[in-house]
Amino acid sequence: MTDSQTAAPQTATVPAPAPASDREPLLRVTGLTRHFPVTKGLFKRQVGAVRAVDGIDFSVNAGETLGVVGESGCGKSTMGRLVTRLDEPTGGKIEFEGADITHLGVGAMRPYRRDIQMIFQDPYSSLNPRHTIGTIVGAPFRLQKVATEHGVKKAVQDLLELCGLSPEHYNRYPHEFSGGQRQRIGIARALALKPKMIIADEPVSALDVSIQAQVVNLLDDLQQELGLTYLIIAHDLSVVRHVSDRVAVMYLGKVVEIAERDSLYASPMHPYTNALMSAVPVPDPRRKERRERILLTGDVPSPLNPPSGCRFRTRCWKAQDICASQEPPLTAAKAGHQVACHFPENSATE
Amino acid sequence: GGHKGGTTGDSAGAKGAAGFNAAVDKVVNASDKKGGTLNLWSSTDVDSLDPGRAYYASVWNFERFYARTLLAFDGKPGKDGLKLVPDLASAQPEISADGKTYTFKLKSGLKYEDGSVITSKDIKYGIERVFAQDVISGGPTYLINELDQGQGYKGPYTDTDPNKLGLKSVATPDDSTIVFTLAKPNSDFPYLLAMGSASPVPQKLDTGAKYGDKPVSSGPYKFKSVDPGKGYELVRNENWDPASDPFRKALPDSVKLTITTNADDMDSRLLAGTADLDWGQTGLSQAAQAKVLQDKALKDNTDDAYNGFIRYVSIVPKVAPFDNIHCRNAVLYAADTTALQTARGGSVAGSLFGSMLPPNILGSDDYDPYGLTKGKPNLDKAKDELKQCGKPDGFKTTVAVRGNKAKEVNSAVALQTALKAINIDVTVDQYDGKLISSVIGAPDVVHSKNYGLIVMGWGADYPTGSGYLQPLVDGRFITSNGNNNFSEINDPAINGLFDQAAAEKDPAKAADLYKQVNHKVVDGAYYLPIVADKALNYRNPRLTNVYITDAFGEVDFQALGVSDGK
Amino acid sequence: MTTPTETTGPAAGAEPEANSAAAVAKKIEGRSPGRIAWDRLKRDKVALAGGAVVILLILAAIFAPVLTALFGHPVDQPHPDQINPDLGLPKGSFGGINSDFLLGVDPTFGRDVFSRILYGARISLLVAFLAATVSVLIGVVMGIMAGYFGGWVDSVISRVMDVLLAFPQLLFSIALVSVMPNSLLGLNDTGVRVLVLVVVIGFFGWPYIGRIVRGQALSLREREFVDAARSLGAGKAHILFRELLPNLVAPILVYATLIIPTNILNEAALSFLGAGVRPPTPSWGQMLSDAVAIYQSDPTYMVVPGLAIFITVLAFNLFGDGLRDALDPKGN
Amino acid sequence: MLVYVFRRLVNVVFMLLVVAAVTFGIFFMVPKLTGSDPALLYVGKIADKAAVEGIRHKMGLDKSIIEQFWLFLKGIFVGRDFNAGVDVTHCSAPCLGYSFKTEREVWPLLLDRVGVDFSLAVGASILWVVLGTGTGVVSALRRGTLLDRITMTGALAGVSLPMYFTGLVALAVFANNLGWFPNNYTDFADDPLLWFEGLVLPWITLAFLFAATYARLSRATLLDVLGEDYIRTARAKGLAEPVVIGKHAMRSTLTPILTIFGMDLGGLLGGAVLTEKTFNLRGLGYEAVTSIASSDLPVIMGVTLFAAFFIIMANLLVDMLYAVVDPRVRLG
Amino acid sequence: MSINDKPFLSVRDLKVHFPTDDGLVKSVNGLSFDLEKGKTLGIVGESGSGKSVTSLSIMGLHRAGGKRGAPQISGEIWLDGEDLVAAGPDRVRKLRGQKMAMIFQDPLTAMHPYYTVGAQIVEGYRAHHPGVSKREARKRAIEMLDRVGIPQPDKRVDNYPHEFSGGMRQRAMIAMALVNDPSLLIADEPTTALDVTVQAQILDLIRDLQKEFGSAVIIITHDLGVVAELADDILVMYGGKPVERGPAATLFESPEHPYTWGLLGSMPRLDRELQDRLTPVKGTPPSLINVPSGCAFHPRCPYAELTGGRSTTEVPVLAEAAPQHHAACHLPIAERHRIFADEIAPRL
Ligand SMILES: Nc1ncnc2c1ncn2[C@@H]1O[C@H](COP(=O)(O)OP(=O)(O)OP(=O)(O)O)[C@@H](O)[C@H]1O
Ligand SMILES: Nc1ncnc2c1ncn2[C@@H]1O[C@H](COP(=O)(O)OP(=O)(O)OP(=O)(O)O)[C@@H](O)[C@H]1O
Ligand SMILES: [Mg+2]
Ligand SMILES: [Mg+2]
Repeated sequence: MTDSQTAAPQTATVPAPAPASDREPLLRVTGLTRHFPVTKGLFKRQVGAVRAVDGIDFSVNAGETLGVVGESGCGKSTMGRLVTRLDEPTGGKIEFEGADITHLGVGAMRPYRRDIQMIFQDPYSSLNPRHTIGTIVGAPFRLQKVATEHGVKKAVQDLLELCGLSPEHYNRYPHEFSGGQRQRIGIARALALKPKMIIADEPVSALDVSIQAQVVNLLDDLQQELGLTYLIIAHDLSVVRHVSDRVAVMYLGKVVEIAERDSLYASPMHPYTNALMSAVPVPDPRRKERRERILLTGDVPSPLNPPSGCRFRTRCWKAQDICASQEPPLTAAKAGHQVACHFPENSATE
Repeated sequence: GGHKGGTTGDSAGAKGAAGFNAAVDKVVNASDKKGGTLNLWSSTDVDSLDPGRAYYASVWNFERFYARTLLAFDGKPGKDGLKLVPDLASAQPEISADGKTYTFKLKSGLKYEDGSVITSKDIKYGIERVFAQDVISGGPTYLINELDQGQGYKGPYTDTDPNKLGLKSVATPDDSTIVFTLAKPNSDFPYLLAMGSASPVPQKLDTGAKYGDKPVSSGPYKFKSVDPGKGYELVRNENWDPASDPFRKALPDSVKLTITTNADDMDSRLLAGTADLDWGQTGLSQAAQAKVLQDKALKDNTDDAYNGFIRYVSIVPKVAPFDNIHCRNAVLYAADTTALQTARGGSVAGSLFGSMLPPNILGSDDYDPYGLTKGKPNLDKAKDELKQCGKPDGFKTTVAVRGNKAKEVNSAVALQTALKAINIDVTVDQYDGKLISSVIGAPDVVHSKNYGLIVMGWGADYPTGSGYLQPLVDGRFITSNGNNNFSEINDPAINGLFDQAAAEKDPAKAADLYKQVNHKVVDGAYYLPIVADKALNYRNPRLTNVYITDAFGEVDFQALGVSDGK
Repeated sequence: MTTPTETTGPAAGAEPEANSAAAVAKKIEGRSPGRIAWDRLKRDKVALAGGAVVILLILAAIFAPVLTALFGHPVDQPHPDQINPDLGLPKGSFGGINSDFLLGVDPTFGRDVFSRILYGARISLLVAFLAATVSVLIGVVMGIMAGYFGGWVDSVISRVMDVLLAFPQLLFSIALVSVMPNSLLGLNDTGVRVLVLVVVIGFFGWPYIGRIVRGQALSLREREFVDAARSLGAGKAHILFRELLPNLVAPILVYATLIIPTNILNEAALSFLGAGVRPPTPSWGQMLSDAVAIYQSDPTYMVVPGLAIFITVLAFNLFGDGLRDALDPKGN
Repeated sequence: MLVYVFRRLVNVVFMLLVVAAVTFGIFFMVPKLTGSDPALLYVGKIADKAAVEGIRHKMGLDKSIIEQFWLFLKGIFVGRDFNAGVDVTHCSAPCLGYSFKTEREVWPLLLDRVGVDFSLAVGASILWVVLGTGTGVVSALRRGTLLDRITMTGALAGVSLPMYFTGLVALAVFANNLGWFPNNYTDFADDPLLWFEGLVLPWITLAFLFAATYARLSRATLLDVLGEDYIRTARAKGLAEPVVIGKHAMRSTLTPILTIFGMDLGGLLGGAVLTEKTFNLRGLGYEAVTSIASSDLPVIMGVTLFAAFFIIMANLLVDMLYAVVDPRVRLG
Repeated sequence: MSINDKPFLSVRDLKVHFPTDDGLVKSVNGLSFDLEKGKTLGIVGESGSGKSVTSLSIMGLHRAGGKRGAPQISGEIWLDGEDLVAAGPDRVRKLRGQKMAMIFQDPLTAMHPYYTVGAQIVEGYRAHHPGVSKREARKRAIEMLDRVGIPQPDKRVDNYPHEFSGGMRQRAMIAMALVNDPSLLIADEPTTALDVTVQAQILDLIRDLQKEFGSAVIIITHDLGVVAELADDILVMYGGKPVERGPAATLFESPEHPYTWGLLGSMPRLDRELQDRLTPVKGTPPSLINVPSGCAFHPRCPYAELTGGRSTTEVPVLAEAAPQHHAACHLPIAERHRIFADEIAPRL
């Protein structure tokens, strides 16, 4: 399906200043964009672009967990794929440990792949059904030609144990495992090369509640044990709160708010963050009457033709004229709390 | 190559009732009753209705309805049909003493279907067309050989002569006289003038390559419709004068030739009486044949006549080890002629035959030094010959055969099987049947492909010994393509005999010379004759005046009538 | 989007099925996907019967010389004594079937039909298998490239497939076969014919499998395990042949078994139209084609090769259908 | 939509060009490669050098292949003259070539022949669509019953039988033995009743083959569709079962069938070689086979292009119909 | 639930078993509950616990008996005084869409792609109102679309499902379900495929509509948050069986069954202090072919030993633990309350 609307003229985006930080972050992303061209006709004329990721900046420090939340289609996965270089950015810059990896080719990227690993959303499609667990978890060693002390098999079995699986599973096929177990296999694979950073795109959203917790705990434990840095993408605000040190909120290809976890959950500044939080159903029947909820109207606009100025203005109850004409930059409203809004809430300046 | 001709019978012109082979030498149901429609059917289309371009015997036979020639085969059964009678010509030609000049006078009052007069210039023009082989291709080219005489004439279409009559060897002093001047005497020349390619064509109505779509009639019938691939209809030509015609009866009011793709359907129509005759005269299909042979009443309506073809295997002396006559002899002795005959469809489809001059041609006899008509191989003799050839353990060779002719492929396979008995290992190579002239007709190709054996068949284009044999055995007829002398026989003695015969005016004496040629060829072991071809054809009992003429080896179409007037 | 090999259900109900599968797996140690399919196939008696016939046929073709020596006569040996010389038809009813000639003799020559059917099977099966190999090889490589790389590679390959599918195949094949020389690359006439048949049938067959593989590859490349491999630094070759190909084995296998009967029919059709191997080398289509002229007087000669084709094709189809059901439980 | 149609038509022209170029290349190059000379095919027995040259010139064979191809293409639009001195053979637009073998223009010849294929294809396709999808649907609805098993076995047999064999048996039994039908074709214009009678057997034979495929396909598709969520929704709305099946399920079932129907029909219109040969029908296929046998290149070329045109147009039509049936498909 | 009257919907000992190649799948194995008009029942449970099968059984949407893939259904389903299990398929069909209606999880696949949204609503309306003209039915469809909050309903009525956004599709599904004013509405995971913001909209809509129509609603989900928003009563299913049933408030306040504890413990919650660690349920859900003996939950239950082996041998029955609050657990009530108070509540 293509959207027949044509793209509106682009408005210049004002890049947010990089977050103040004394040490060099492990990962730094500046002005990252990814536009998917929409083509038409015999000659594949480009008639527009899906602005999946449209100029975002953030950084992740070693040892911390950055959570990314946002509604479906806001560009979270695309951002994740860009950072892991599974996709080619249209613009911006990705630095890992100070090195620019934005446009590295397959070969040049290979060494970095040891340090940046991924955990995938769907435990069913992320494991090749035709490979045994041994092959799957051993693949990183073979692909990266990493020597193992006691052979690949031993290494794989150690990894399986680390992730709470039985080493006997070595010769089994993925279809013999439950979703939670499969997710553990995926995690074992990601850990094989002792990466510095792990990017997880919705690592638990496909799992049952009872299993979700097992995996969340495992991720926690591993971080503790191995000193990992996480970039965790999720749409479930409660899960993100649970796992993250800092949280970024995305809307239509932009980061609208990024802050320390507690600051964000205690006093969200962007109206969108606010609405998002209030929409989360709470398992407490008594609260349902008391709670005043911010009900957003309508759907997320098309990324093919995002609204001018502030992208959220079409659904924002606080929107004023300026919101349509001027895009609010991501600015630090208070320490460790940046927001891109002309009229932020819970703000001292208001 | 060639058309067909021939039969066994010796009685002439006798009238007879229906019966098996009744039409072979007698007229079945003689009658003068006019009217009705003659329904001819065919499972193959005509090659061309343009008399200059046709080469099918059946078309030559059919042309007698609409294309008259200076001389024509008489309308008589059997051998009597071989005689040439004046048709457009008022009399037999005047031949000069040196045998090189033929002068014809035309009958008066001859007209085309449009009423215009047929002149000697039209005949010349018709002959000239054949010279334009790039336009009028496909027909016999004997006249070019005889009449070009080094002029390099390229036909009327590129002729610079204002009247387009630039061929020098033919003169038309007036509209009713035509004079042919030959380079050397040729007693067969009249036969060439009896071919459709020597029929008159009115220059203003000539449409070149497309003339076959509407040939202008000079005969008793003219075309009402021409629908290639479907059918053709002839109706009476009112401008034809029966008085001017020596033999044509023109009985039916119209003649329809229907082309079907369905040979079975045609056969069942024949047997059911809704079709009159197989125009192709190639014989009933195997299924119908079985049915007819087992039913006396049906069989009485059939003829199994020679059609003038001999089926044979050429043995090529230019390809080792056939350069040694003993190796050739070995093949002849080892051949299982019964198996070969069966491969062609059994006794109905042909008789075993020992030599290379078909029975309908003067000079033919029962010469059979290798005992081929006995029907059994003589393996001892064959092995002995092999030894004399110095190949006691046999050898390898290749037989070339047209891939699209099932009977020929079967023959090759039968030969292959038979020769295995004396350790001759034969590879059957099927070439594309369309490419005769550039494969087996090209001696270079034959040599390079090591074709020691070539399966073919031949029928005379005109019924004389030279008409049949000369292309096959005269060394001077060897060409670099389109060659028919596959064995590349170039024996001065044989060549000389042909020249002698050409100069000989007495047909009987000429026939004796051809007999000698035939024997020489057989003795040289250049050919393994398989059968003298026959075809079992059905005739509708309602047909009148049915007889087979040796001129074409077919029922003479123009004589036919229908008894019920329908 | 699913691959036929996976045992998972639709996304929402996926978990329980995997669990039951896991539960089953606990009883039967480490069943590979292939093993599971085999277990399923074993239960399909009809498919097994088809498979058995296929194996028998292959054995019969391989051991044709032995079998003809035991129960028949040399394949090219004529038996004029079995033929009515006037008609060229087998003596006796039913195409001359008797205790000596189990399936009768052919008209004209009186060759043993039993032997000729067996030798015909050799040509049929050889052409069918080789052509299937050609189709599968080209189809898989093209399909997988089109599907995985997408973009202009896909456009070009897809367009080529479109054009090929738009060709009147049969006509084209006959025409092509008819212009081929008799010997080529040191092959004899039969060899050349077989080669040409294989190339022509195989070449026109590949777009079908190409499309299937392309579709599969297209959906497979969206699977996260491909990204997983890439995120480990895998190159294109690794992804194509190590990650994607194993997942394509099932559809390829099924398609290969189902294209073989099609090829047999194609070979027979070409032979029927006179573009197959040439006599005296026997082939089923050629026998049928010969039979056309005389089917009214010798119906047996038509029925025998007709049934041979039918049984062979049916057996392959039965087996192929069963294989598909076994490999893709949702297919049925 | 209009833009789409235009684009597709451009595409059609492109595809036809490719098909033409390939056919042209092969048939005009192969004789050269194999060392045979097409001009030789048109002269008499003994080829006079000059005459061969003349023919070569007239047919344009002395020009480069590119130029020949260009002349061929031009001929399609503006007609073409073949010159040999004074003798000019004109072939009027659309000139698909000129057969020197039969001295006929190819285009009228094809138009003449296509009637047979049209009669054959239309009649047979009506039969097979009704029969095939009908039994397929019934089988799917009665899935697992004896009826289902019998029809599906029948269908499998149907796809496994070579049609020329079925055709021959049908001819032997119904035309020759029982005499119910004639075994020849009559033009509709000549006698509609005979036309119909003559086509009954070919229709049934052809339809049987296709119906088998359609039955299998429609059964499988319907079973798939019945598993769709929206069918459950339709039931949940309390619609009567006939409405659920007849309206909701059938519409989705028929769409994929439409696709292969287009392909099949297109293929048949361009010549049903085997049917025509079996039943002795003079259609395009027969014409092609005979012209192949006589190396009548222009006719082969013409039939191939003509047939490709039908296939491609049928596909275009199907795609457009698809867009009408399925609102999700957007043209443009 | 009123005691005097027969409840509007009453399910009694429902069993739904699927015979398959691998064995008998006991998807629902002895389920009973009641539901009054105007009330909402939430059914929660892990994937595969039999929630959807239950709802399809009520709607009579399983394959008819005898056919392949058809389940064996036993027990009783009383809807407004009529036993649906015993009733003929024709009767059930008449009730379907009229008296009871259903909303499915994925509205895109649940709507026919080839028909307009309007046509699909009209069809459902006319199926049960045979006399109604097309024009009137269309008016009704527009009215329904308007009711569920679709802007410009008179235009949107002619759109195809794929032209709607996810939230709108679900609204249209709801409009389709409610077009005949059904007294029972079953919503099977109506918001799982949606974003939180849209989910909130839909939940609001369902709640408003229920108030308006006063129908009985069953909402099926695995999200405890969602049931808490909507349900009056909650039923927790595990392995095809109910393990706990009670009013929403009590169930969340003092859950009785260790499985429910597990569910609550494994959810991170926005409304509470941040826990250090979640307390997941160990192990994996049970196979429905080889259901663990005794209490199906025992292999995963941390307190199984406390039952003195009963949990492995004896199937626990749903017993009243508090007024209207039932649980199927071998642990003595007091023990359960102690464990909950000591070990579970602090971690939530
Ligand atoms: N390959 C692609 N080509 C074109 N558009 C794309 C492509 N991949 C993603 N998009 C579009 O980019 C936007 C962002 O997609 P993305 O998958 O990053 O969203 P997301 O935030 O991960 O959503 P979800 O929560 O649904 O996973 C969407 O509108 C999507 O349709
Ligand atoms: N037609 C069927 N044949 C066999 N087993 C079935 C069938 N339908 C459902 N099942 C099984 O019944 C069990 C319960 O399925 P159900 O769909 O009710 O689960 P659920 O609780 O709705 O799960 P989810 O949350 O994933 O929707 C599952 O194990 C499923 O595999
Ligand atoms: Mg995503
Ligand atoms: Mg469910």
